[in-house]
Amino acid sequence: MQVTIITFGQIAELFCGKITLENVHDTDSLQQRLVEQYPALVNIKYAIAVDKKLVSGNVAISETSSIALLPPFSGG
Amino acid sequence: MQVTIITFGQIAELFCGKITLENVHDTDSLQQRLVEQYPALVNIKYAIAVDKKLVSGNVAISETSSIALLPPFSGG
Amino acid sequence: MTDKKHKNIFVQGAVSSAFIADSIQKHSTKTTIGAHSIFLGQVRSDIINNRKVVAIDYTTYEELALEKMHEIREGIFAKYPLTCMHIYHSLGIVVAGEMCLFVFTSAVHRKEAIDACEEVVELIKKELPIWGKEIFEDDTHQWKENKL
Amino acid sequence: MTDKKHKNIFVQGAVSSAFIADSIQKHSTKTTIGAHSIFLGQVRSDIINNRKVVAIDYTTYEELALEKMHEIREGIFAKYPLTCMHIYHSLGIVVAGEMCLFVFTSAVHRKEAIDACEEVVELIKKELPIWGKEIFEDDTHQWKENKL
Repeated sequence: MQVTIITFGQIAELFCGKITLENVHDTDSLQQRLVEQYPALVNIKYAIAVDKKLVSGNVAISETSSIALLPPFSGG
Repeated sequence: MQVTIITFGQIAELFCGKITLENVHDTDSLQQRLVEQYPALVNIKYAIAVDKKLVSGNVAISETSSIALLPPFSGG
Repeated sequence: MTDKKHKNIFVQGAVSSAFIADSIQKHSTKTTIGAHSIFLGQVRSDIINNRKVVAIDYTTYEELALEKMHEIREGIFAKYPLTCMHIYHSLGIVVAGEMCLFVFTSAVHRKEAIDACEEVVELIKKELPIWGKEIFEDDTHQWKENKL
Repeated sequence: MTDKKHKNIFVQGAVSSAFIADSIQKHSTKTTIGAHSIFLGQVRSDIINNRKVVAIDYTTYEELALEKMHEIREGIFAKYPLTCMHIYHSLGIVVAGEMCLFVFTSAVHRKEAIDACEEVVELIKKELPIWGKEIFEDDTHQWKENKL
């Protein structure tokens, strides 16, 4: 299964926008693929949002999931 | 010794401005005279300022002292 | 004691929103500031024994108030690393809905600005010799007393 | 989840002092209000490794931010008896000295307004997906990270 990931802040800058990954079924496998394909991410803290909700723990991902990588916030 | 006392807020309203008292040498005798001559003051809380400083305890008063009666504050 | 000239905090009548905007705007040149905290006191039209407050008439013992305010200011600047602090309090009539107190603290970081502002507001209410006469719509009045 | 339309908090560019004045002025008809607390975030021209910040460029994940802000708002209104609360955050370029955040709480008494304002500021910094890119005078940049 292929998923598309939207990115923000320094992660968006690093990858020039969207990332596409194969063989992703949950957030654990997502993180595994990211480490393999985007080693630069190792040095960046980020949170994962699925369907506009921040996730903690492992969460299932479907083809229609909206997935986002969020580097540390700096609003205000 | 005669002293003149300036008043504020509801105390000023009650006495139409300044009060003059005889035989006052310190803040204790001041309060004694006030109770005798202005019984309406019994129902009002107030602080005493001598020479633009709030006093606590008994403080000497001279003819040149500037004395003020201050009802509870309500600024802000 | 009053040899030194203290900064005046009193303004005649209400503190206007234009005045507040102007005070804020003036800080745009101070680019070390990261946070401003502002407190505004607004006159409420409370209903007290079926009478509605339409305005508060403020008076003060100005010499004592400015001396006290000077002490408060020194204490706050000693305690918090503020870039600046501005305080304005109304005298005379302020109608319900208008502003009677404007406290404005600025600092590099938010914590100092926020804490200093709150502390100054408490000290102003507690320690400044200012009296508010609440005027009702039927022209009667009562003297306000701060809850501390 | 985003069926319900959430109040927008984002404004393009800086929050102006005129805008703040206008917001304050609008409350003069709400005569049950006795206290307003305002927090303003201002862009600092920090010096970082000998480079001076001239502006911050803000971006957000808007759908998530507005959903989160909605939750924060509900939580604050459940916790504090506020009359009203207004929040504005900049997107895009805000130059040093300009305002990027405006939090405005109003209540009958000061304690609620002050406490709610402080809490909202903390939650905004911690929980809203907003990113600030600090732009230096030599056109290089770095990504800001909030200290919590």
